[in-house]
Amino acid sequence: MAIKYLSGDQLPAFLGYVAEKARVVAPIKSDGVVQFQPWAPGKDVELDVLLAKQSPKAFVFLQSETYLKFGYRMEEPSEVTGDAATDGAEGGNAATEAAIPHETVEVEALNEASAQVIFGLRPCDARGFVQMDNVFGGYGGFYFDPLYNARREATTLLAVTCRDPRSTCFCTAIGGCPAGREGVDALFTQVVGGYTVEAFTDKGEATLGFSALADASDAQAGEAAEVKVQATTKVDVPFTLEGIRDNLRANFEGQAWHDLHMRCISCGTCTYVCPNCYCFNVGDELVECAGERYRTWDNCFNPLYTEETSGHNPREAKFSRFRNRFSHKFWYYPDKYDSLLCSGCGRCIVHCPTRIDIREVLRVMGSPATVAGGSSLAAHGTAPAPSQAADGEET
Amino acid sequence: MRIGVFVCHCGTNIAATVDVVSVAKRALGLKDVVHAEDIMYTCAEPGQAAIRKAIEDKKLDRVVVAACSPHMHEMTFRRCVDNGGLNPYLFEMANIREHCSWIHTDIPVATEKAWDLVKMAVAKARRLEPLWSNEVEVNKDVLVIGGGVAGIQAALDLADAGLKVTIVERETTIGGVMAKLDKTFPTIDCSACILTPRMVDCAQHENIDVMAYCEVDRVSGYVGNFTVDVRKKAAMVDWTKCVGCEICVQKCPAKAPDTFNVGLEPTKAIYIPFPQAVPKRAAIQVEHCRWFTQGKCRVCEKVCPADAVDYEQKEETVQKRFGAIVVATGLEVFPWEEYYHEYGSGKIKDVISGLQYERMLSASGPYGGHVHRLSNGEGPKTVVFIQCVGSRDDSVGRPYCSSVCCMYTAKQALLTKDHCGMDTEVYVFYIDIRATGKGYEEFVKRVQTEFGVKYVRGRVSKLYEEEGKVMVRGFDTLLGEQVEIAADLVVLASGIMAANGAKELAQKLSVSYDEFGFFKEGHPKLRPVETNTAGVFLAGACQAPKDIPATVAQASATASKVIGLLANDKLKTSPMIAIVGQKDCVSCWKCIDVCPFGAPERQEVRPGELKSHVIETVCQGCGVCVATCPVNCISLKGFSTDAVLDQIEEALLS
Amino acid sequence: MAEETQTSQAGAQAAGAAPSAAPGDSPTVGTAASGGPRPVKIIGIVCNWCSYAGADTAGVGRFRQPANIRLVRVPCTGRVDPLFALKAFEKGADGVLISGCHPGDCHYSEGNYYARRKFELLERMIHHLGIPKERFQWTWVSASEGQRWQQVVTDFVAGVEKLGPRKGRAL
Amino acid sequence: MSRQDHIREFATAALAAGRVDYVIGWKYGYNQSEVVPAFVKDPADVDQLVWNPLCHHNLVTFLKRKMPDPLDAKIGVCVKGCDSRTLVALLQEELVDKDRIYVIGVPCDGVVDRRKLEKEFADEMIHISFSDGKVGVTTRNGETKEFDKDAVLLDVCRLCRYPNPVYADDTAGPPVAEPDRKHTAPDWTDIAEYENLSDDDKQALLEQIYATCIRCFACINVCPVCFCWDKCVNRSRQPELVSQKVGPKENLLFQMVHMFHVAGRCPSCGACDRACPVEIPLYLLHRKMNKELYDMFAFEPGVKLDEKPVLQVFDIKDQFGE
Repeated sequence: MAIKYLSGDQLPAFLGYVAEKARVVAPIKSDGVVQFQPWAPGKDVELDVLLAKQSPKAFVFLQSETYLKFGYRMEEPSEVTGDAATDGAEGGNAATEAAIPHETVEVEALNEASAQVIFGLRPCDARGFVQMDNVFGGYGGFYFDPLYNARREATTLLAVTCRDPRSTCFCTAIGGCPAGREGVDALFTQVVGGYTVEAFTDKGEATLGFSALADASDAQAGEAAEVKVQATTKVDVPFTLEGIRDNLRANFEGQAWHDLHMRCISCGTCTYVCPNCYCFNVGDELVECAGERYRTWDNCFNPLYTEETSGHNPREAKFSRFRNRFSHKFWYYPDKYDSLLCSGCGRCIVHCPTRIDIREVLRVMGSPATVAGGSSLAAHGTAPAPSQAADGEET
Repeated sequence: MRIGVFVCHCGTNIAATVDVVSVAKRALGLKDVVHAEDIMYTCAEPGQAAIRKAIEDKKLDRVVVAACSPHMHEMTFRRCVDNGGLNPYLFEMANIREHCSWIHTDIPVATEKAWDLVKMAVAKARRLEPLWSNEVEVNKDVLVIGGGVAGIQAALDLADAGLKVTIVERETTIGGVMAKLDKTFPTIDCSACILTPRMVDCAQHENIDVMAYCEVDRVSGYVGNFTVDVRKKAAMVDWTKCVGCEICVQKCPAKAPDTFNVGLEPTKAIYIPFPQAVPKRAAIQVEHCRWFTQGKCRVCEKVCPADAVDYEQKEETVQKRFGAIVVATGLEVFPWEEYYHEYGSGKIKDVISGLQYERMLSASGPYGGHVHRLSNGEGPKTVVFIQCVGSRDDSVGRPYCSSVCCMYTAKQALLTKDHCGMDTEVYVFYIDIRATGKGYEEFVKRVQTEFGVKYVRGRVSKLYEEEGKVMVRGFDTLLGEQVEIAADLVVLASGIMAANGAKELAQKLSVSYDEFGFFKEGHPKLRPVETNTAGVFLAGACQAPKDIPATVAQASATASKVIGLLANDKLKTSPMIAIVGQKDCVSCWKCIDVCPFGAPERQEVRPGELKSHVIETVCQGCGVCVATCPVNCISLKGFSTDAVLDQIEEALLS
Repeated sequence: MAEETQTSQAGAQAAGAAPSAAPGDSPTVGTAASGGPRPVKIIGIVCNWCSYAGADTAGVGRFRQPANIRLVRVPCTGRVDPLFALKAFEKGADGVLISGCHPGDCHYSEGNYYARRKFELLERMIHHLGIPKERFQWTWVSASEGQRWQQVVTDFVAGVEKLGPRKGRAL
Repeated sequence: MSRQDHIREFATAALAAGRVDYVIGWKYGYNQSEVVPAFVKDPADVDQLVWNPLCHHNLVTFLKRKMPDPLDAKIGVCVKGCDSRTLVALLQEELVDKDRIYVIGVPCDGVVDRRKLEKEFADEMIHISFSDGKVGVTTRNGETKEFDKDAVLLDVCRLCRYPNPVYADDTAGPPVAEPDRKHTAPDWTDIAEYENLSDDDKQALLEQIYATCIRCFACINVCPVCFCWDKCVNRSRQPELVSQKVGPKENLLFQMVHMFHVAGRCPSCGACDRACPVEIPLYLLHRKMNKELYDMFAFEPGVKLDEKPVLQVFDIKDQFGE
């Protein structure tokens, strides 16, 4: 279809238009922190900061959601006791004769999925959804998750081209691109004075009925194309995917895992900010007769993730959890779905409390060089230490 | 899970304020509750029968009884459930009497609260698990703390029953207060004459070890297995050599206050309290001994034929193990001087306490039984007794009745006539006469009629000296007029308090005590000689003021309780103790740090891997470790964290 | 005395689970029946040897008390994890009262010494969380102090009632 | 000789002598605006080690049980003043084996708050340098700005009373001047504003703050004195003290569990604040806790080796609640 143009000052109006039919979610800055939040008129959308702290996955795959409420009903006693107090020393025996009550269970499934439009996510974020789709049922549908799919269905993704990728971005290294279309319903690209808008799907199309949307001029279209090229060239390709599965398999026992994981504190940050990670856990809570079943995000650094009832934990050692995260993204998942479980947003690098660098890990473990295993840390991913002079504090 | 709920009417005690029928009915709506009924008297046999029947018919695996306080009947129902074929610890109680029907009046409100309490109990019941108690060997030796008549009586009874007994007495001789008395009421027989033979019996009994001049420092362990540190104070005399010949006492040049004679006359720095002392051994009061204070003298050392004096002697602590402990620490006389300034605060020489008077009367006392005025040595013509000094008097913080003063005053009044002649004027100021014992009332009557002792009902407001007399100003509430008597001697019936250090001892034994320091019995009616700490028993005035017959009776009662306890070779320990889930233990050893009993230990679960482990027989089940364990891997059987949280949740649910 | 402040509640709610009454929701005690604000609900955590027995003593003495407290019995205050109180607030308690043996009288000799340090910190932290101090109290009541127990309960409940039921808030 | 040189020298010596299996220090991350924990096994690699005001990580974290690899490794570790107090806290309870560690103390005059800088730019910082009290920042697109170091220090550093390590085997260079505040009572002004809020405002604020928590466990796992590791009760399902559900209530409770478990052991090194990916101001809780503990016992965690954490012990003479 034709490329449209939306002038910058019309953006709030556009979002207002969209908000008439659906909840709008967009990156919004509060206290200096940019997070995806429900948008409301008057809230500024933050597009200068490239990535919101977390991917928008939480709006489709909720961190914590109750999806079942259940209750037990005990059968009422068949006989009602007389005024027991008068029955003398034997007491009332109110229910001794009553049939033994049995429980009946009432269940109520919850699954609200109202229409929402996520604006301002990046192509890598959108790609994350595609990879989660595989797991939650799109793929062959051998497992279909009603909660996820209902929300996914009701969600439109309006992505914005990355004008200015960060040094931690590596989408191109894994087949993505700052202007990628995968999963994107419509793509906005910042050009002088506003945005060019391209819809790739009907869902995307549906959001573009906004009156102020004009057809983009060739100049604008050209500029947009240029922006995309520029952006793409800005993204480093820090490692190669070639043979990465085999290499990971080959390096499974590699000593380098031990070296690389040392500064990992086994928290779940990387997985929770990741647009791709989809692991979850299910729990019940019951008080008296009323209970509910919920599911929450889980992650492979959580000890309970693999702990067995016996108390034995096959992944007790920190390094094995660490190894699993990367092996899963670039080996196990690919084996199953024939695609990678990473879209190169680099959030895990930026938000890791110790800045563990997935690119460094893949450089080391994804390359055949380390089959022998004895890699030394010095070789990889460390910026050269500065000269004495540069270290001003100390002179 | 199949829970049965039984809601008790307790006659009208509960049913009058709580709609027990509706509570029972609603209980059937609770999860896992398959049986609920209301019962008139659940603790009575028909009630217990109903529980056993329900366990049988409905195949209950948990039982909840909503009735009185568990302190009242938990044991009763545990036994009942046990007889019903269920593990006794699969039972939980809801207290809807003491904590509900008795403190509320509004029926709907009380019923609603009772309902909550039942729900909470059911919630806890779901978390209960069967427990089995463990058996421990019982040490059959008994420790008796205090060598007064109570301790002596208990010791002899126990020893006669074949148990090894150790008496720990902090003075240098046993005998206690009774040894200081002249005569006993109402029979006027010589106190020493009936006591000293018993003292000798103790000394000679093969099963009794008298440890005089010793104190209990530390008590650890539990019923059947107490470990006690006994500190032997330094007498500066080697008692294995001393023969009690008293030569040293005669020769000693240094004077020292005489506690045995209640400070009437000084004794020597090296002393033996009284001729019939048991053991009859000398000891030095170092703070008054010239050698220790001035660095010269050593006379006693020179004169001692047995060369027993040892100035270098140090106190030592010995550790002993016992199966049971009898506390018989007795009493202290109320220090009236500190409180009764209107009575001269002790500055008036001729105003003395009842116990001092006993020593004055005593033939073996400092005056050989010669009753006289301390001011001038003359025999008194007029003697006034004042009762309730330090008893029944809130103004000095002693609201209770010391229970013996009325009688010993009557006795002393009689003895005064006897010693000083019938013409002596004897007055007794009293509030009420309490003569409840056998033959007591008759005795008092005799004192009043035959001996003409004048009883004046009223309090004495002031004592003061005038022209060599002690002026007694009081108010006769019967005549309704002021009375003033010029007395030669005034005797105050000073009251009874718990022995010094009673509180500290109670804390060492972790038994409770009241605000006055008297030890608290297990139950005022049903467990009068037990304490709340298993294996610790009470005898005599340490529990409350009593006279000699009552004391002796209680001592024998205690002895029989101890004999009953130690008749078992093994004791069942409570299974409600802490247990470590070693799977989750992170070996931080905080539990070991905080346990008051030293129950947790480091256990090697596999080579090189240490985990915490609680020694069952040592654990008392307080749960301090549970609250301290950062990973919550220690669980307190019967009070699991889940049980507590579920109760809270249930209470807040409604 | 703030006697009988709890209004009667509508019938057997708990029989027959209303799935709507999800755990964690702040309870809606009695609103149905009374219409007015629900009576305050207070969790009391007491040690078996002193305060529970003290409450018994109060009962034996028929010392009237407000009916808002639900007692949870534990062996010793030393067994009380500060989180119990926080948990109670999380679950919607309007107040939490903890009571044990006077210092020195602990049946286990030391439990309450540890406890009082924890409770003091707990109290200060609870206020820090914006829970008014009237809603939390810890104290000592011995087995013989039935009257004191009555006083403690009455005063505490009165204090909580002044504030009324808590609205659903962070903790 | 700079502190950095001292660190490298000590590290080289310890490795060469086989005294340790590896030395934990700091090195630059993927660019020179970031410093990350460095684990040096080979003397040849000690040149990675750096020391500058970006070195915020509390490396004591990596001594916690289950952290070392191999578990019985002999470890050399660099500690700043605040870090050393967390180490002492662990040593007080024998949670770290004194004989298996070699401690390089690094006197510190303040660490910069990278987040404060970050918020000054939309673009990404790639280089940060330091010269006489100034902090120079360069962004990816070449934008440069200079800041006064004092203006961008971590808040905990402003109030620091122990800039010199309280425990170390060797010290990298001369101690820094003890601040005056060392000799006065601690300064708690950083939480004063919060403390002055009304109860309702506090609740409202907490609710807002803790709504963003994602329960990633970064705060707990990074906490050097929090040693339960896999067994943290916050994960426990039985007993389930904290619901696995995520919400303001649960999240706040989750933090309170942490607070109470480190009470008397947490010297407010601030590692949790810095680790939190969603920037929750955790100091509101742990600073308050330390304030109260100081008020109750005049106690400062992790200062004296022979002390025990205050909640692990008691004093009969304590005067609370009477």
